[in-house]
Amino acid sequence: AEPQAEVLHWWTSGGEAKSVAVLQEEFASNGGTWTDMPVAGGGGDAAMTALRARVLAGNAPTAVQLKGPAIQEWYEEGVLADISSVAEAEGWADVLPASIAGHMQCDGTWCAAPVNVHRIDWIWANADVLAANGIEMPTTWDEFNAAAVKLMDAGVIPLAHGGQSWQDATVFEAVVLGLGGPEFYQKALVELDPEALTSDTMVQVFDQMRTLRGYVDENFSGRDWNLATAMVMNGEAAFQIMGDWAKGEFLAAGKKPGEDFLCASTPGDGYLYNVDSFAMFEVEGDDNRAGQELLAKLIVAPKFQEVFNLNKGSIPARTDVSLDAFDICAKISAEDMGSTSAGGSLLPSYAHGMALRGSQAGAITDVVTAHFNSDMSSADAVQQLADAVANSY
Amino acid sequence: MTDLSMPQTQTRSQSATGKIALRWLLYVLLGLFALYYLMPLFVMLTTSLKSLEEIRTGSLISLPREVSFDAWKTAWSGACTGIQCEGLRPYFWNSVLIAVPAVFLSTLIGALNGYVVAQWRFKGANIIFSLMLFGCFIPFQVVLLPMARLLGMMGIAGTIPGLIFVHVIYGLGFTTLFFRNYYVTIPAELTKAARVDGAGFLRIFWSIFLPLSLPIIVVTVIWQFTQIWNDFLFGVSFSQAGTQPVTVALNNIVNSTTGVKEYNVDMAAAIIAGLPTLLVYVVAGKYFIRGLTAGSVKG
Amino acid sequence: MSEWLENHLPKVVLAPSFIAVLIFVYGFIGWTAWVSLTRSKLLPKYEIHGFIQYERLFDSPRWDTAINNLYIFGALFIVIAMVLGLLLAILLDQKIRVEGVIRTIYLYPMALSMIVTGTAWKWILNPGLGIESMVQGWGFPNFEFDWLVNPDYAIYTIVIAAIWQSSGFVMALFLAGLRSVDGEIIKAAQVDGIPTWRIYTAIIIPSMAPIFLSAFIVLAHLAIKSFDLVIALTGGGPGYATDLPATYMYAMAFSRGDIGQAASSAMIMMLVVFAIVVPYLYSELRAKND
Amino acid sequence: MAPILDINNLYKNYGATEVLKDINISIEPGDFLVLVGPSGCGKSTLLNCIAGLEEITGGTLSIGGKDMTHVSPKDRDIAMVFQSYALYPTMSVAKNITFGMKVRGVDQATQNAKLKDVASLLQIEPLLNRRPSQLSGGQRQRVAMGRALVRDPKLFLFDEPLSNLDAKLRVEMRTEIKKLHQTLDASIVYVTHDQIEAMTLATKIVVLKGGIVQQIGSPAEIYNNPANLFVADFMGSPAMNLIPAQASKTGPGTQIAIARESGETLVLNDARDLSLPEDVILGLRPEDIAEAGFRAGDGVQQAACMVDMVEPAGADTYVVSELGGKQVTARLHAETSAQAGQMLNLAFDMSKVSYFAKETGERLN
Amino acid sequence: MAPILDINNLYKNYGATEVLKDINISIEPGDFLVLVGPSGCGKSTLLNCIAGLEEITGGTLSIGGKDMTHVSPKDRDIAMVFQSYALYPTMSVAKNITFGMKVRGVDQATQNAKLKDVASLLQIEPLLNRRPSQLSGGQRQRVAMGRALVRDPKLFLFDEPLSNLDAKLRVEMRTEIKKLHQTLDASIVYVTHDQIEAMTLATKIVVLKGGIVQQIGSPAEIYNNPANLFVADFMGSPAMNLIPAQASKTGPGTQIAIARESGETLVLNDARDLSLPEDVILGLRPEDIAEAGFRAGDGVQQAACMVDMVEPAGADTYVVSELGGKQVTARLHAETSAQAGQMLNLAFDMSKVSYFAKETGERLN
Ligand SMILES: Nc1ncnc2c1ncn2[C@@H]1O[C@H](COP(=O)(O)OP(=O)(O)OP(=O)(O)O)[C@@H](O)[C@H]1O
Ligand SMILES: Nc1ncnc2c1ncn2[C@@H]1O[C@H](COP(=O)(O)OP(=O)(O)OP(=O)(O)O)[C@@H](O)[C@H]1O
Ligand SMILES: [Mg+2]
Ligand SMILES: [Mg+2]
Repeated sequence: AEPQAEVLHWWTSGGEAKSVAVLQEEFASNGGTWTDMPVAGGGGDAAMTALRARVLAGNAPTAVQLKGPAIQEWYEEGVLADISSVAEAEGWADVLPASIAGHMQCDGTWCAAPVNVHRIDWIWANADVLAANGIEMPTTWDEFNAAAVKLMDAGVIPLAHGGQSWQDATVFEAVVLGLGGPEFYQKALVELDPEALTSDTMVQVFDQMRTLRGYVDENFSGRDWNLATAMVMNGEAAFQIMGDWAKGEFLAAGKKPGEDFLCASTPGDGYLYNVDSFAMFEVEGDDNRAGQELLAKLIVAPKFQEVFNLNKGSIPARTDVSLDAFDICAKISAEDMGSTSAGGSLLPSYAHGMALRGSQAGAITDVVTAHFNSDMSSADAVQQLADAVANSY
Repeated sequence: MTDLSMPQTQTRSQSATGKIALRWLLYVLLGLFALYYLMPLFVMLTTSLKSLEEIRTGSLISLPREVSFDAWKTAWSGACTGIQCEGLRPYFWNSVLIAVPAVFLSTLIGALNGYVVAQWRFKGANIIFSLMLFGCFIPFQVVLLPMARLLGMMGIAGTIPGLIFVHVIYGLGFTTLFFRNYYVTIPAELTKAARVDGAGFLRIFWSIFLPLSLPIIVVTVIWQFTQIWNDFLFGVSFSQAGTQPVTVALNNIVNSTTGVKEYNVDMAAAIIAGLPTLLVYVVAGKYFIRGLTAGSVKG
Repeated sequence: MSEWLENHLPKVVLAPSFIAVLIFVYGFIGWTAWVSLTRSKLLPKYEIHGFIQYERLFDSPRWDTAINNLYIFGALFIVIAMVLGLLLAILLDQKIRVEGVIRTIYLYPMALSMIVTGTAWKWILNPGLGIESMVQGWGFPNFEFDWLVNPDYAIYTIVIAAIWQSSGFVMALFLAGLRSVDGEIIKAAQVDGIPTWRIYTAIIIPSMAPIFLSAFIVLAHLAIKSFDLVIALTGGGPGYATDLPATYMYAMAFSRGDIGQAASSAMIMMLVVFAIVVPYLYSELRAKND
Repeated sequence: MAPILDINNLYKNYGATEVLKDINISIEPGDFLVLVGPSGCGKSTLLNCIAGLEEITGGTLSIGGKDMTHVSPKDRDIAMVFQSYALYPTMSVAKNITFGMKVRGVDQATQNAKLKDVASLLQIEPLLNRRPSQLSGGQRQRVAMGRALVRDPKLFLFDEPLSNLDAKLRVEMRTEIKKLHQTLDASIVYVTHDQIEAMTLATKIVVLKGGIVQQIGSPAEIYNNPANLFVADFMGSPAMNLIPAQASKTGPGTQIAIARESGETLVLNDARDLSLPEDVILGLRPEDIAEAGFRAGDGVQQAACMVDMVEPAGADTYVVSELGGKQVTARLHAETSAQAGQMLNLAFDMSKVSYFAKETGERLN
Repeated sequence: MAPILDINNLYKNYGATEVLKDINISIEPGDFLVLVGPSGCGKSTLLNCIAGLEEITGGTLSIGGKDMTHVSPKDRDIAMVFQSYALYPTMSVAKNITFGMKVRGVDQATQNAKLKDVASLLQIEPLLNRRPSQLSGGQRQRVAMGRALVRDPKLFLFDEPLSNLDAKLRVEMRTEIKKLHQTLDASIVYVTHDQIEAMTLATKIVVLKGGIVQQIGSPAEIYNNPANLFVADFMGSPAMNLIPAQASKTGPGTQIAIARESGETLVLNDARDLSLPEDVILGLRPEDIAEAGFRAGDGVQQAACMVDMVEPAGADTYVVSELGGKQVTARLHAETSAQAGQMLNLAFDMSKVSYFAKETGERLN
């Protein structure tokens, strides 16, 4: 059979597209025919819309960029294909961290192939600004607050932020992890334990969010994340809390990590990951099935993992790839991944759809963003959070 | 038609100055509105002609210091959507293949429907019309999933005929509305005269009503073309690789949340994607009013 | 047979459209109603679970905001766009020399999708980039125009952009209407000594009732479906302050995988539309009949 | 021969408004039926029903012996001129006229020939390329006529086809229509409010009032023997004088007494043997009252009357005098010397008198 | 007193079509000017120009002594009835009539009173709540009249306001308009193609042809002394007989010889002292040719003529005979015994004869 694949994804921009092209070339050199079906926008919403329509029409694409619990959700609808044969042949279980491997499995079979690991709880800073104001990279939220006040006095915007709900959620989960610790995070945002959700810690989290709101400039609403990154880059703002794709912006502007900009995990312990992956859909025809298998194999293969992640700013999902070519931030990330994986604090990001199913994650985000963009009290926010989660099933 | 401001040169005395002042006010008002309408286009156009550097540093409203068409070239044939870097060009053709037949069909059917509802009333025609009108309000998000299912069953999922079909179905409410409201103003005696002359249903439509319909055809075509050309939701849901319309490509170019945002390319792409509709407006708009001014409705 | 066809041709011509509407509109509404009673998540399921989705919907503060926004936005948008469209049409009807150019300028926004112009509007309305900073730059440092980022006012920026986009088309519709009024009647009114503005208000405008119907339907349609607009301009933010039922439903159906919830919101949305549009349609079509 | 048009018990309502009530009309091939009646009595509606353009509420209708109650207009083989012209606005005058032929598949040469004929007949040759909106009222009406005249249908329907034409053209057109009727032996239903048109064209006149047929008859019947006060009053211009009077039998004849304001009763004798109630309305046309000396004959009776008003009208002079509390008009020669305020001897042609019942208005003789 | 309407050298073109050429008309307050002329001669256009609804191409126009050439219609203080009615389609009949008053701020009571008056005058009381689309042609026309009649303007303009009414109503309306004119002393410009309307209403008639004024004068002048062949032919119904003849002087009078197909020349003597060229066209109205014995007087001359056709028309009977190669019509009494094919003695009233130049058509006497 001649391997064929129609690939639905939303990696359309510069670095991503280049890395997908790598995959496509490899696919072609292995005798496959690649049909590209990119749908950008809304963090994959548009692609998901298209996916649903196509599945219902009985016309599903062969491979789709999917991640987190959504993979299991689709599996439950009975439309995913089983790629265990590839996974077993390639020994994925040995090279992937256990928590990440868990995301790729449905009812014990392999149904998706991981591409990368993004770390979410990063804090980025402008080195010159920090130096000029005599500030170290903060390691606790109190330190961060103190630094922010200092920066405000100096006329610098402490926190660059874009007012989109997923960005609010990104900051929020970093604060939850930082203030509550990995266990609290697990309880609150993964298990959705009502006690944790209504705990005092959660009130403190919202208090901190309110404080952070004060460190953000007035025009943040609707701002794209990369514009916020640019603010850090050109010294308008000091910090940004954002996943490691922000690094791509710095690098693209010719900035050097450690010199021009600094990267560190957000205050507190733990590691929040976002794993991109491809799920294979049930399709007709040997050609297509062959395509799926080939694709799965290539995606997890070291070569692609390296090339792709160099371009994307993330780190490989498999642990056996050499990090020599990667920058310092990536190295930190990989190292932390190893350590937290062992310590049980390698946690899925809720803001990026790794921890929860869509409706629960969305319910939380609604409250977070409503709180951040109004003068809602923390107590109210906590109450609403519990209600919203309860209402989301 | 009659022009209300006809011989108003008034005896050059009392109200002459008042009239001139009024006239000035009128033009100032029209000019202000023109500014309001032009502002976004101005911003888009100037941005598309600036370099990225200038966009980052300069003011939004300022004219480009140095005009460059690179962004346009990139948008048309170089920008990457996914792994292909062919710009908007290949998708453009898809859009044409979808929009032209869909506009034609929905306009034609709408004209026939409007003609029936306005001039050949039968019992229940008004109820049917109301039902069709209400169809205008159904949110398209609602129909996505069942429609996908039906398209799959009909075997035209992901194809251009499938997209044409969807656009025609959901355009019917409007096209019927437009034609019906136009045709009710045409005196019933015209149909009567033609019937006595021996013309049948279709003949009357073809020979009497269609020639009268230029303005409303233009309105309908403008509306339908805009709706269909600019449609994203159906385009993204009911297409597959190879049948995606230009809006999906534009979306891919504009909505890339990672990497450096090339605003000038985005803007250029946006303008290019909008050019056909703009063109339709500029060209058709002329006929639209002209058809009406000919005032041919009156016998 | 051909005799029969002859006599029933009008019905035969209308039939396919009617059937299509029955299936693709009312059938789908029925489908949605059904799904809204289920616990469908990622894909539709057909097992009835009662009104749970509606309970969830009414418990959701976000939905409250969305519905309120629909009222505010819908009312302001339809009224202002109609009034403005009519006003512009009347102004343009005064034998303007460059009418063609001005008309095109007013009309073109409809040609561009909001997805496209949204970015431009976002810049223009952004306090730090657009009008506010421009006016401040002209030496009015106290000038404030921060609606876009103010949760209480953000919905009005949507109104501004929506009016920008559609009022030109409404103007064109009205201009068409103004000019199709029988000239003799206007002459009669002039001779009757009716001042120009009264000719408009008492004679021309009332005789344009079908045009108002068209304009209303077009605007209501746009109001209910202004999905692109919100996404492009505010993305529903700040927070979810500018959420509309359409964006709510989309979010539920496609980003959250909560199709049951989306279906229930769609049903409520259609009920709202029904409550507003049906009486209007009824009175409009009634008037035509007698 | 079967009647070309046969209307039985036709009813027509617009919603709750009854516009036509129990109409029964039947015309033979070659008949020229003129519909007259006051404005709004339902003439146009009746034409529309005959043409099949309005669904009828009750009754049946057949054309050429075939039941047409539910047949569509184009299969009724009729031609019609509309009161509101109903010209096709986007077509030139020439195309307006030839459209029907084109639809019926008449060949181009015939079309052109017919167009030429009709255009010259209607004097619209110079207008053939104009649009209807560029025509004057009368010109539009002529084009509308042209559209019907190029056809050769079973039945022509004309709705006031000459109302916007000047007298001269109208007379010419009238003659042409008459010719058309005679040479083609066409059957025609014609609405007019022009008395002369009605009189000169009709072979049969139908008088309608409020949707009810008042009288059907030949022009002479209608004019000379109106069936009731309405018809008497309606037909003829100036109208028939309708004078309240007292009738009493005298020998074979009848004596008629008419009260006068001046007090002196006017007594006239009708030689005919009639049986009349006491209170009657006497109907006499202005032309049957002449200046004494200009009219002689068996039934003519003279009486001196006071002239209240003199109204010269070109060819004639009308003289008005009070009789039975009514203004009675007499038609005198243009060169009469009669003057207001003067007593004048008038000659009443009693053989022409119609009598009507005072209560019901029905004709008595 | 200044003329109420003064038109000087008015020209009007539609593109290249000259519709009105060098019109000069002036009317005094209280005048009743009737415009007549063939269809398409520019009557409606002239009214439109007076009302200010059409920009004039050349010349000036003043109303009530003020130059109005460029004044907008609403400031001209005129009321107008349109040939096409032009009712406000969305308003009820009552509102159509009162709307102008309402705009001018007339108080409600007056509005109601005027509406009532006018509605009863026009017999439209039962229609007051209808929409124009629910009216018959004649009913619409009456509403259009009503709209003008409730006003009290400097000048009324009526464009064929009675053309769709039945004869009876028309006569009544005519009388009402006459009354209106007399009691209000209103100034009126009136277009009609009804000869009787023109004759009975006008104080002044303007005959137009192809946009050129042919004659202006009182009804009697126009009727009795038409300025040229066109006017002679156009005014009067049936038209004036226009017979080519040979004139020759005999003593103080004139001898007129008319060729006949039968060969025998008809010779008539006109007693008047006229100087005529040899070839003339003789004009004599049908009513000036009577049956011998019914007409006597100074200028009356008798001659036997062959009756070609007899046309009864209610009140009269027309008899047609060939004279000078023309069909000559004579108006006889209704009860004439004349029959086609028979020789009949006709009386020609030579004192009424008009003479026209054969070439130019201008009047000679
Ligand atoms: N818009 C136009 N363009 C060109 N010619 C026109 C236009 N309107 C009118 N005419 C011509 O001008 C002439 C005068 O028209 P007008 O309406 O004044 O005639 P009228 O005397 O009122 O005739 P009628 O008695 O038939 O109403 C006609 O020959 C007509 O065809
Ligand atoms: N659509 C309608 N709805 C209600 N009444 C109507 C409608 N159309 C006509 N009528 C009424 O029906 C009656 C008959 O109308 P029709 O047009 O037949 O009169 P007509 O005899 O032709 O009068 P005219 O001589 O004035 O043309 C009128 O009283 C009219 O008002
Ligand atoms: Mg009628
Ligand atoms: Mg006219």
